[in-house]
Amino acid sequence: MEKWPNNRAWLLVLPVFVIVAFSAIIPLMTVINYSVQDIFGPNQAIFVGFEWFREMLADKRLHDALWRQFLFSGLVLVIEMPLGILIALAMPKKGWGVSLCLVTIALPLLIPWNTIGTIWIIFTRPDIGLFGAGMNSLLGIPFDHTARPLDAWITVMLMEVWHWTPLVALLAYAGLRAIPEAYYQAARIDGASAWSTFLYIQLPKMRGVLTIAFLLRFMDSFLIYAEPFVLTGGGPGNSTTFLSLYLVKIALLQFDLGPGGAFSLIYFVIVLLFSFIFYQALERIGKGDKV
Amino acid sequence: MARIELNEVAHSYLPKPVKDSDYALKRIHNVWEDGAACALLGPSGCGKTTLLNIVSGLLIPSKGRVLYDGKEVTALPPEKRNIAQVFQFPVLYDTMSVYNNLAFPLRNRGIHEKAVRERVLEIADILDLTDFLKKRAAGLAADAKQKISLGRGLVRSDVAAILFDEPLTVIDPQLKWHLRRKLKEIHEKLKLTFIYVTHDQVEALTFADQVAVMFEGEIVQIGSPQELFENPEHRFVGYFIGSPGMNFLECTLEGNRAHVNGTEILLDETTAEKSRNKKGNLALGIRPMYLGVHPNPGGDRVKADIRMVEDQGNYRIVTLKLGKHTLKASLSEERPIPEKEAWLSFPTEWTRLFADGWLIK
Amino acid sequence: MKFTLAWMEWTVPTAIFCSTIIAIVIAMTIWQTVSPSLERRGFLPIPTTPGDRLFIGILTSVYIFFAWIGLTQFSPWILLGIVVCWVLVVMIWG
Amino acid sequence: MKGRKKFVGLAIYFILLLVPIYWMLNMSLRSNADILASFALYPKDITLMNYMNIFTDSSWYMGYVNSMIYVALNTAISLFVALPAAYAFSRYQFVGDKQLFFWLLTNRMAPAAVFALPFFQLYSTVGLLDTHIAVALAHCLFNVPLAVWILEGFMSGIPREIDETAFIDGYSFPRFFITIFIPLIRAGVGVTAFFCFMFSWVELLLARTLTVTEAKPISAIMTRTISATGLDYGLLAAAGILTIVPGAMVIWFVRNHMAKGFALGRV
Repeated sequence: MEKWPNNRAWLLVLPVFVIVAFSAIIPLMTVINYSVQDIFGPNQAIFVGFEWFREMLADKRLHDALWRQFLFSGLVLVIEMPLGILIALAMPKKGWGVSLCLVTIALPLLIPWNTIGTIWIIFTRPDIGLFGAGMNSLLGIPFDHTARPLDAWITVMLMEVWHWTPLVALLAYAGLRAIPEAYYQAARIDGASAWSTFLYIQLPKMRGVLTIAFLLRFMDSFLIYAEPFVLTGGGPGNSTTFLSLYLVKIALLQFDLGPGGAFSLIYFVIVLLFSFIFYQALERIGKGDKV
Repeated sequence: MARIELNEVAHSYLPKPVKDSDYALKRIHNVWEDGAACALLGPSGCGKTTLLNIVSGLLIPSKGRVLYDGKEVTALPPEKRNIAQVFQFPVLYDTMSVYNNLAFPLRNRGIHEKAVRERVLEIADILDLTDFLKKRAAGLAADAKQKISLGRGLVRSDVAAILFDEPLTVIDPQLKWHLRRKLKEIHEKLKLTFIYVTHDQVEALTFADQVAVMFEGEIVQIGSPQELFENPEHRFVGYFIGSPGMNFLECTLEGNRAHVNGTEILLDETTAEKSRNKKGNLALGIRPMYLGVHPNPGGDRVKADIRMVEDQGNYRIVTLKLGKHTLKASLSEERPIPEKEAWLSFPTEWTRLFADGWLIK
Repeated sequence: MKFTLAWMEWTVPTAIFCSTIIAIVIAMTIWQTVSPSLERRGFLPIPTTPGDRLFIGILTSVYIFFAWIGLTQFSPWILLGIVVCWVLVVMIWG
Repeated sequence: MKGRKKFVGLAIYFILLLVPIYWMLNMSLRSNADILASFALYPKDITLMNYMNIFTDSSWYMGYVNSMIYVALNTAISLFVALPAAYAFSRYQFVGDKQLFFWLLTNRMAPAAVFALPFFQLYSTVGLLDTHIAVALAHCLFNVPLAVWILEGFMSGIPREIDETAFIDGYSFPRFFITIFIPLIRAGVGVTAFFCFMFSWVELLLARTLTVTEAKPISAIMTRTISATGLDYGLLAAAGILTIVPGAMVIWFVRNHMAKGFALGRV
């Protein structure tokens, strides 16, 4: 759709600009200021140049957190994307089941993130949790997410998959529903198997929504904070300390404003790069690859 | 190639149809001969697509049987029926090349790759698609896409019939004509049974040897374009075919004269004879091109007021008022048209009578 | 209750940095209002407008900055020169 | 046969989806002593004591009230500013439109942790710390861009001829926007409100950082209970169940439009 060129449209955007600028630009400038100073207290600061950047860029714990973060986001995508598509394929297309399925599936998405953590604490505790106790006593597999890093990872992954696969499933479902019936009819007439129908019709037609699902899941898992904070607090050791958890530890708990500022900027720029890729991908979808 | 027979077919989308109006298709009993080019013509919502889906096997009818060459196929799924279908908008496998699109139905049937290649090249040649074979199907123009959809049906050597569901809807007007001619040419070359669904009478009448007109879930008439034009068996056919449609005048009968609010119109002796013992509402019908318009009275002419004259190029359409009825007449451009009033003549050989909507014959 | 900027802990270098960025953005806006530019293809893999190129230039500069600080001990002033050149390259040929 | 396999798979998934929630419900209906003493698949002596505790202790139930207040405030602010902006993005071309849209999007993607500290400083300087409006404004950081994004999708689906006709008919922009345009995208406004509600409701970090006592949200009160010694699982579970209820209710109301919001892929 051709848009009307009109610079006065800025007036309509102005309130949004002001409110987001207030919440984004001022804090960002503050973080820039922090990142070049050693701050002892209000108005007591020494200019240190790029020292904090040098320190944070060489910080082994930050590297570990970053790789952990990439591993986590990668695993999230590898598990959630196929699973979400499978669920979407299995969901009914019409009838009373649709509403029921949609509401049930969307339920985890509306639970506050810390409640998600709480649910999974209660569910996986080795003494009182159905999952933890079940693993330990029924299957005889020792399981304790508070003591063993692998168990903690399994728990965080389970929680994440439980929490966010519905988003992928709902997006994929919406994409599937948008495919005109004629495509399925043509496939039947051409004698296509269920697998070829999926491969040559459903998957290509879902490409748009799946791109969005992929990017959203990547971004959101990259920013994950509340759930592992509640569930494991980043432990045991630092085994589930993701970037946000580490940043909060430095900036809010230790109140190291300088390194925290430098860290924030590094984190932000990484996210900015992915956002840019995200945006470009969306633009492409908008330009003619629509379902 | 096959002869397609529909035996007392009816279909309802409701699980338990009771009333007549629950049925999307009321009663279809019809045969399409092998190698025929047939059209199904009717307004939107008359059940054309439902009927087509029953023929292709995408729908199983609530009642009745479908036979291909005398063999019952009613419950067979589309992939077992050897038919092909071209949909309203092009249905393609966008990620594949044109070649792979055309090869897809053959590969699914486990045909040897060498045979696939031969056949695809042959069909691509017929459809003028050879130059595009390596291109991605998604990037082509609508008419090329529609040709690919058709090609996916043609590649199968065993295909019994090809069904078209308003295939020209998304094609630009100037290409429509071209594609329609291509279809006709392919039909002549391959002698396949073509069933062509449309709501456009021009498309139906130019494409098909035999046109079935559908109305509210029923086939009201099957015939050649000429038959449909000259002897519409139902008021709907008369009204739907021809531009403008047939004129209808509610009338009563007295001897061999029809009374239309006060004026008398002379009828053919045999028609009047048959009509005399018919019950129900009678109506007189005449095609605009047969309605005589004269500047002066005489014979059995009837006086009417002229309301409007539209110039359509080599003919003109005159809108007339006869009592409370509005009539249209089409006149060739040389014929003079009187100013305000005209005297109409109803040639008996072209004047038809309808009882409760159906032609009296 | 008075709104002050003291808590933001401004320093001269950061003030210069932020005002430079803001000035560039404002200048770009004015330039594009007066004579809007069309999208075009340069050496970057996507078609871009000058605004896009500015953003890409600055974003990649930040990564160059990280690499410089993290991997080398050279003076940041050399870096500044490199970055300015890089942004200009992206703006002109990108 | 195939349909059956699908159904079984889906049923298994739904069971796995609901079991953790069921387990929390189970815990919330038992006393803490009972929970620690024995392992049971269902509550044998159902007690509503945990819920009673929450409803009688103001430090608990005020948490819900606080959450509700800032969520409502945030949803209202987000919609109010996002509606005209989304209209501008969907209908007009202006200098920097794409860049601005992208910048908004980056804020949807920005890690809350980056902004937590400066927010704390900013709001304490302007004296808004520990107020509902502070949390509501902070959540605008990601909800306003989100609202613009979703609404823009819905508005682009409305043909522009409608606007043109209205302007030719002599409608002023505000009158057209309020009396004609907004009613047309009712469903979109509903979906947007739903997502704003959702993201403000589930967020923890900023809400916790910006509040001390007065406006402390339920999520922060719950995390406090976790870190306290002698964890009361029953109470925690009951509080958790109560945080699910509003979301579940909202889902039920928008269930028919929800898929549309997801279909636009703008979450």
